[in-house]
Amino acid sequence: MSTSDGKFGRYGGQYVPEALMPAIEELEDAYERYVLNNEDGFMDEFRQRLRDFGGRPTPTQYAERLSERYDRDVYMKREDLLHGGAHKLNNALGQVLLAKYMGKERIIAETGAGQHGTATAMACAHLDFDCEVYMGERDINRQRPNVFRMKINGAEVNPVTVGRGTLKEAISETMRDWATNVEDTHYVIGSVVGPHPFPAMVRDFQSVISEEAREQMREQAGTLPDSVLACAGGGSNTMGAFAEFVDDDGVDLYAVEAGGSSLSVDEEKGVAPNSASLSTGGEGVLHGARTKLLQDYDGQIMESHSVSSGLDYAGVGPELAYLVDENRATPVNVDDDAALEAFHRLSRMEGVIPALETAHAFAYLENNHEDLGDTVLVNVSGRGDKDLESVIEETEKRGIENAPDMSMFSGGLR
Amino acid sequence: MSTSDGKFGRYGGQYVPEALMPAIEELEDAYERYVLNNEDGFMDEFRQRLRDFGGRPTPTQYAERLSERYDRDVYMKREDLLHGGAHKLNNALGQVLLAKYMGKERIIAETGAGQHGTATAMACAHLDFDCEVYMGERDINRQRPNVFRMKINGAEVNPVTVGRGTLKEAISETMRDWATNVEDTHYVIGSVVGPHPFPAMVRDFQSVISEEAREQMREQAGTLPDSVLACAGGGSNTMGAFAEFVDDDGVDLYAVEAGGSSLSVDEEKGVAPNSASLSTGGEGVLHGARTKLLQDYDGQIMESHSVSSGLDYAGVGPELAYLVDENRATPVNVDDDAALEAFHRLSRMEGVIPALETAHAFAYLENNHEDLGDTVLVNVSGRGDKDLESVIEETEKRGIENAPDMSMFSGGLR
Amino acid sequence: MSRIPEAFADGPAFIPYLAVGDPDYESSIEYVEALERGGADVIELGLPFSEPIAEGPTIQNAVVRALEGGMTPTRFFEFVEELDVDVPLVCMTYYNLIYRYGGERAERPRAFVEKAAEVGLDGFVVPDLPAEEADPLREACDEFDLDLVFIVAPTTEGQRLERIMEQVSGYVYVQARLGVTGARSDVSTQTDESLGRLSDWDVPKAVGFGIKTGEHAERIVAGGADGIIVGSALVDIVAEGHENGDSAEAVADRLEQKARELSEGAEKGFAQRTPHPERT
Amino acid sequence: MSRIPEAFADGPAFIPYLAVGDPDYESSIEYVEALERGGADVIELGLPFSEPIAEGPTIQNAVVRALEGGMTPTRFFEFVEELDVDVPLVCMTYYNLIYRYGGERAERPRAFVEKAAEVGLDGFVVPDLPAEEADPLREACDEFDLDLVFIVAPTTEGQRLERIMEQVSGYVYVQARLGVTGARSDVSTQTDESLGRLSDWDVPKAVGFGIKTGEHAERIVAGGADGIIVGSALVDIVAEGHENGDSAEAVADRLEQKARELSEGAEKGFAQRTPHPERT
Ligand SMILES: Cc1ncc(COP(=O)(O)O)c(C=O)c1O
Ligand SMILES: Cc1ncc(COP(=O)(O)O)c(C=O)c1O
Repeated sequence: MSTSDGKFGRYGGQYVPEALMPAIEELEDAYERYVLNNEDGFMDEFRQRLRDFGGRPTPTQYAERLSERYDRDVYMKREDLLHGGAHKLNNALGQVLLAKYMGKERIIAETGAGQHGTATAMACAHLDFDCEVYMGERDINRQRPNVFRMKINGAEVNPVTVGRGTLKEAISETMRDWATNVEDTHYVIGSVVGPHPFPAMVRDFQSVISEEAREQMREQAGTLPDSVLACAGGGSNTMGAFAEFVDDDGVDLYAVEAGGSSLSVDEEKGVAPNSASLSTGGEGVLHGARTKLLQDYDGQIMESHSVSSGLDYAGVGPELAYLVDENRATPVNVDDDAALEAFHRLSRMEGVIPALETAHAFAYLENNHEDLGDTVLVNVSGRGDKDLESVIEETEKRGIENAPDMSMFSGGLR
Repeated sequence: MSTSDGKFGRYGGQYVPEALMPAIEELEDAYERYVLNNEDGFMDEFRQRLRDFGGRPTPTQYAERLSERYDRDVYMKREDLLHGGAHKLNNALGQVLLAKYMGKERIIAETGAGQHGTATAMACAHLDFDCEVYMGERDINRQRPNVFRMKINGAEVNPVTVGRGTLKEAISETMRDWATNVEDTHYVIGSVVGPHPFPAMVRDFQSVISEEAREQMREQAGTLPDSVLACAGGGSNTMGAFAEFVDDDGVDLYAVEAGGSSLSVDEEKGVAPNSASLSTGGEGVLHGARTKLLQDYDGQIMESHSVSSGLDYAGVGPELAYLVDENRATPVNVDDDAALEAFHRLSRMEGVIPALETAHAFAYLENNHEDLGDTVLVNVSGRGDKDLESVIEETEKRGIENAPDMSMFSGGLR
Repeated sequence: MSRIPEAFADGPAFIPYLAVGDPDYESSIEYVEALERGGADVIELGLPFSEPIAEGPTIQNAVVRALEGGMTPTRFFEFVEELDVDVPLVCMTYYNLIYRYGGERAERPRAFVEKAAEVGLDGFVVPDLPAEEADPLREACDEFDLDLVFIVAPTTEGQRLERIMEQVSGYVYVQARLGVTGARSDVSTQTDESLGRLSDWDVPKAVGFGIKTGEHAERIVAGGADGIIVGSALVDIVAEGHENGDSAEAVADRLEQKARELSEGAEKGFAQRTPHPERT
Repeated sequence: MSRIPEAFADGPAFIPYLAVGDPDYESSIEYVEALERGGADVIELGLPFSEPIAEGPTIQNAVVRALEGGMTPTRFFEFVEELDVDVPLVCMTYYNLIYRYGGERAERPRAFVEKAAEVGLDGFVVPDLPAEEADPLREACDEFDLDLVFIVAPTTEGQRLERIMEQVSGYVYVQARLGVTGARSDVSTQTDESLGRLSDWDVPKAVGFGIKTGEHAERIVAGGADGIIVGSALVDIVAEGHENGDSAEAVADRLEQKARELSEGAEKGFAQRTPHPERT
């Protein structure tokens, strides 16, 4: 998908305050020179750092017990093994390195689950940058270990108290900081969202996932997968997992969204008890791009909900919205309970504790494996260590049946 | 070092109850056939699973900022990127796979920090084994997230209440279980300790660390390191990091032990405020092997102490004791405070949050870099996510100076 | 038909901003009317959007109050119709509300502009709509003869300036400093530079972001601005009144007073200009 | 010079075990002496080691009590010297205490054996010392004419049996079932098998692990055992007395009674053997 005009069909664009436009243009220029044209060997350095610092390539693993369970070959792309514990570092490292090439001095970022924040903080420590991370106050309380990791890596964590205090508010706040300090600061956005060139650039940094996986599938399975599953919040692991397969017509692409507790919405309160913007959202403009959004009739953005903070966002990357409109990708969703069950299933059966975000992809596999062909590739976008507290609380609250006895932990890990 | 007789010089041997001897002999036989002679392609399968499930090879990373700080080339072998977050999986996966080849049905293991327990639980989920892990009650309370991870992976965690409730007691208790259920059960010991063939076998499983690192150093640095540093509790990451360098005379090997709060001991109470058995211990017999031990005049085993649970053990692998006696490896140690400082330094400067165990190796680097030659390789045995609670508590208690402001976390992560 | 040009015709324009519906519909009517009494030449009416990415905390909080008070685009248009003021009115909002207006089957963004013209609005400021993305809105504005105000930031230069110049009408909103909206106790030196860059534009230049006192207003107009835009300093008064439980009248009085201070400041600044520019 | 062979000379040997120093030095003396009164033919004296890997909870706790009571190898030898009993005494402990005795400059493990001989011990059982590692201790025992008892487990077979046969003296400790020490309410069927495998050994076979009552003792001796070893069932009495704060005398009485029950059980079992083996 060429993006020279910053558009993916009707989606994308650059809807930002004028103060940011010059920075965005500067970034566009840097993106073209360094990322697209490997000027000064940027991409070589990026790939090398991904390898040495990040631990790439990550394996594509044949999931023996799931394959048996579903009577088809299931492969897992193990982004949980990336440094920091999620695919997020692919992007964070790319952008922080780009900021270095651009001569910026300061990095800011927003974070929801804290995974992008920790990835950015790690990349900043690695490349010796000052780093400030905006995080909703509510998320700070839901994801304390990640907050602590950011601080340990030397980042400042700025609590955002407006609104419900989640990712949406954190992005808005980071844009405000950027608008104020645009001259020396780069905003490392955490997913394939925001104004052009972010969606294209983040996709390019993340597409190493499918680049490797495609090659690994050829080698290990001797074939491309019939379908690729990835959870979708903003959609960066999703686009990363899809990118190199988009031209392979035989490969079905499934973006698994958070169905939350229900797909319905409460217009009155402006609350959607899900984060399924691809499945249920309408076209609109948010955080710099035209895309699919959870919004009310008037266009006010809804508060989204998901048991996994990382999917808890009312928007989605414009390119994904485009691929869905073009019928190239299929938006699906699973609810909170199914995700929790999948969390326990994968942990128990494969010895891989997934992030709750990731668990959504496996929940879809559980419920729909019969439609997915002989060979399925699931992107394990991250590990679940960050979610242990939530899992304890939510498993108990919901009476998830396939969970182990966790009574010694009721009340939390301490 | 050949180990056909189960001895490393004066160390090693098989000091176990008679009931276990047949199992040990059976294991010796399996070790020779499968591990040493790759019968039925055992080692091939092991290497493949290490790659696909474990994420090997792990990178050897040039540490830019530490290199600058110490004015020499510092490389880090990134075992923290292995699945589960520490080198422990190399061994756990090897042993659980071996148990499968041996036709065993049940796995037991001991764990201190919980890293070996989680690695074993993961390997057991992966290979569909029942798994019970013995863990001292005190360690259970110090390492709750790891306890939870084991449960999530389907393992039973059996609290050990005898004595001080740490690793020493957990090993004793696991040996008792093994003596009771020896016929269908394999005991996956967590370090290069215990009766032959464990020390040799665990070393062989772990030596993939130095095998890769040696090759990576040749490729990336164009030279072998002048010195290799690894922390030493039981010594499995240590032997893993040393093994392939032992024959390279120009490479100095440093085993960094936990100096705890002091190297002195309290004979009266039977307590050593450290875990520096190589540096200060005497020869003796514990948990199946002759080795260096922290013991009182009479030979009673001391309670060891370290800020890092994973180093908190009164014994050490017999082969390490031998290498020290032969002047092939140098035992050194750093105290708790230095380890905590190193924890913060590495996190801040390199964006790698190390396990507190690992931090000991970096603390030694900080204090003694001038003696370590032009090129230093440090084994990053694990990541520090498991230690966040301890770090909060201990950093505050000790007033560690290079720590970030963590006041929002005083009282812990929740 | 936009009445904005008139506002700049004789002397500097004082352009206050309030979030409509803050803290409630009725009070908000009184407040806007008070601004006119205080000397407003144009009034910017904020239609609250849930993600006001260009606003500082003061206006963010006003937006939250207005949304909680039930403000919607439909109510906003009712509000404008009900208002009894005689100065040009500019709707300041974010693009998504303009774009979504009228539901899925409406012609977008024309439906919003049509309605705006109908209720008597004179133009728009849309902080998250740069010139590059503005064509559809520009066309609708042209159709209904409304103005489309653009913001020029201290970072806006070269080609970007030209693109804006092509699109802008009514006035150009000169952002006095980087950052988000909010009252400051100093006035940025970036303003002079910005005005300099725009000196040959034939559209009035109104300076905003951080103006708080009559003195600020005076200095900025003396420096060459054709108008001043003041938001947060006024919203602060609303917020304070709300917190203290003051009556709407008391708050309206204070707003009127503040407006007078600012508009008089502007006049004073204008008087200082040498050579005294001719009133056209 | 070991007196152990005599103990098996006429009838089955009843071999009780206690942890020395549990719960304190003085009481422990009384308890051991009570065992003799109750009919002990050999007494196993446990020298407490901090890591008793072959023991179940009962004896682990006894070891903890004894260590907390200040028991050490030195005190242990004093204890043996002070004991006023007339039966052979076997020291049961873990290898590290034997190995470390006498400090860094001592000849190991000879120093421990020398001292043991001096205070009148007759032999050793070392649960963590398999035949393969026993040469040094074996040599020292030979030098001082002490016995070295080995354990044969239900899993011990083939070559291992031979290795043990070569090393063992005094008696062979037949482990009645897999696992660790501890009193059980059943007696394992593994015992008969084990005794069968050892039938041609010319060293007495004493069965232990789990024997709790006179009835157990009877059945085991009837099944062909030359002796029974009872630990946990006796240690339980000490533990209970300690917990209840009973006087040492009362506990000693109960131990004596239990010992009598067990030794009489053994005698009964012996009487049932057909063909009645000759007393040598
Ligand atoms: C592990 C993991 N997966 C997925 C996501 C969702 O983000 P995206 O949709 O951009 O991949 C997150 C966000 O934090 C995450 O941490
Ligand atoms: C990360 C890490 N490093 C080191 C150790 C110490 O073990 P060893 O000395 O066997 O490598 C542990 C033990 O838990 C550990 O978790």
